[in-house]
Amino acid sequence: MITAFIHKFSSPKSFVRVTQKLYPFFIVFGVSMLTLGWIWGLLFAPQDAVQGNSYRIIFLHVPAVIFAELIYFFMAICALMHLVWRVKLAAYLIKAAAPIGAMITFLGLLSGSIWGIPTWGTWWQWDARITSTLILFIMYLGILTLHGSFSNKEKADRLMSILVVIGVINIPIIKKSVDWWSTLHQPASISVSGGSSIDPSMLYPLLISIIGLGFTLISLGILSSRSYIFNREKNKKWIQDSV
Amino acid sequence: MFDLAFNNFNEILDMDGHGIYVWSVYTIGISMILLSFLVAKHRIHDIKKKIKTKNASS
Amino acid sequence: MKLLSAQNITHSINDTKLFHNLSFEINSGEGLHIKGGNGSGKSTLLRIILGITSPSKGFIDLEAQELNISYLGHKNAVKNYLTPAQNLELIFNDADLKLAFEWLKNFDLLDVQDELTANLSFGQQKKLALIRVMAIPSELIVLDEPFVGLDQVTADQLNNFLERKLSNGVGLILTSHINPMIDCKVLDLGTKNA
Amino acid sequence: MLRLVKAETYKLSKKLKSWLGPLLIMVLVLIAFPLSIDISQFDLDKFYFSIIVVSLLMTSFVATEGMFEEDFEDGSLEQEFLIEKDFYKLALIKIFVFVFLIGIPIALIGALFSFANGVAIDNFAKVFLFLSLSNLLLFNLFAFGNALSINKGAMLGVLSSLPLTLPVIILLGRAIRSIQYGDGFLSIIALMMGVGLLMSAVMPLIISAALKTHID
Repeated sequence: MITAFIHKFSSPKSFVRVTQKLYPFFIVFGVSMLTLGWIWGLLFAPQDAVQGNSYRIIFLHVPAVIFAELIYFFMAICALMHLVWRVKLAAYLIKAAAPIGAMITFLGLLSGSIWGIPTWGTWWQWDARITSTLILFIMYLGILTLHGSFSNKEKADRLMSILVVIGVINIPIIKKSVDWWSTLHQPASISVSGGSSIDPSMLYPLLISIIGLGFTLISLGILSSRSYIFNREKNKKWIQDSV
Repeated sequence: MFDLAFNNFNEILDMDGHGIYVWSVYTIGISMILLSFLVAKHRIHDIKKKIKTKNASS
Repeated sequence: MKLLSAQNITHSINDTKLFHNLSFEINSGEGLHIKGGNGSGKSTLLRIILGITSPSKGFIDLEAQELNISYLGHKNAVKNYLTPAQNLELIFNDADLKLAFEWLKNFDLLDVQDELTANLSFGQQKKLALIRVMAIPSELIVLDEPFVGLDQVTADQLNNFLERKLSNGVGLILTSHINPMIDCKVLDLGTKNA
Repeated sequence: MLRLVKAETYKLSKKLKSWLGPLLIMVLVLIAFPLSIDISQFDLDKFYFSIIVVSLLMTSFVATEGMFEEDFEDGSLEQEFLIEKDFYKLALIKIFVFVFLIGIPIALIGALFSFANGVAIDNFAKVFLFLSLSNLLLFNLFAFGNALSINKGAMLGVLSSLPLTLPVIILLGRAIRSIQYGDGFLSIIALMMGVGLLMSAVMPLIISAALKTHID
């Protein structure tokens, strides 16, 4: 029953049809929110008392690292769906999401590094968050490499899903263990997130940027999954008709 | 809350010496996201063309 | 006695359909010869029968849960860094080992039994691999192109062996592009794109 | 079960390259590290353990390279599938055979190296125990990587399983502190054993699924 239900609503055909309709709304909403959040954050939000103006990187950095992890969790859910119910679309979505995840993780690392120069006086610190993000980035690349190595794409889908699921178990373990290790070797690094103490004048643009980047990335995901679905199903009739 | 945090354009660029970091992060970020969109669009275009030529030949 | 039956097997690889709605059954003492051109899916069908590959649609019905199947695909499953004798010791338990060495003798491999398998000729390696099928008692024998690379003497030996097994009530499924000299049902997969 | 233990031990012992090679590499890497940091300037006993840990990591992925490749390429996996219907036992036994024939000797070499660098004799046993247990973990993880990449070369397997081994490395780093400062030894041993047991039970299941996908 459940299987039938899932398969009905997860055919690549209906996915492409629905997302094609949603795409214009998502992209317009996402980009305008992002623009609003960033202009607010860059020009109107007050200076940070401690870090000065360099903190304005937060409006890109924090959304980026949030989605670096969220995309991986999304992929893990897809991987489970693919392994348990053999949903083809789920595997396509993993394959489409992984490059975006890698890109945004890289952006998170890079912005963090650049932020680190004026704030910490160093562009790299072996702290729990940074190290686990770096490992996350490598895992994204590993997943892509694994999928690319097999000519039988159905096999590649399944192997990739196994790796994604094992990887998602690994993320909290790495975080925990790096934390453990780094607190032993060095004093805890500067905590990046302001938590609840953050002033509303900084919080609102941050939240808006997060929502904006989220919808922008979803739009990007729609595009990238569409091209991948077309690629994989190019012999199917519905694709040939739709072109 | 909605007062400009800077007095003039130069201050915006400079940001008390931090401008180079802030603006380079945003430049890189925006260009990477833009580039990904362009690549995705280009890929869709490519595969559609491929399918079309295949359809036409068969 | 019915050994297994296939019901409406359909299989496709990367969305290319190999075969559609195949149904057949094997009784003990019966042979099935799967025919077909290159790429028609003969080996894949064997692997589906064995349960190694799961078909896109349809299913294989094993009558007995514990059906002993001996199989030889186009991969020999012999270790080429071991000698033939060592290979046999690896494959067989002590009870079957004696029979296995008898086949080593029948196949004229006794002289080379202490050479490394890697140094043996293609045909000799194939014969060594065939012993796996010959010396293990089983209810169903599945062979993928067993006659390729065999000389006439060995092919005759294999034919005799299979005939004897058939008359003893063992089921047989084989693929071959030449007609075997054994009495079999034929399943023709046709040629690809035909 | 016994049949597989016999067969896997026999196969590995017949492949000199596969089991002696990693041991030699361990020794060579352990020699190379002190050479690269100029012994005259530093006290090796202060960081001998990081040398051992990194060598252990390198050697264990060399040792597990192609763990399932040969059986996949020559068709033995299919034959095994017909007998057992899955690869749980095969993976479990293969990992343990590799640990006993390669992992534990490597751990011994590592422990000897630490011994040669001024570790007290009663710590020798502790170091050996830590290294053996972490080899059990590392071999499980690299076996997983190998099962995923199978015949696509060691690079792919390492790329997919190396991120998984980093917690083990961190744990080992923590373990050496417990030796140096003489506290928490038992809790870390218990943690390692627990994780080792759990992983040895679960990993073959995942490996089996990956191998099944490959022969499909």
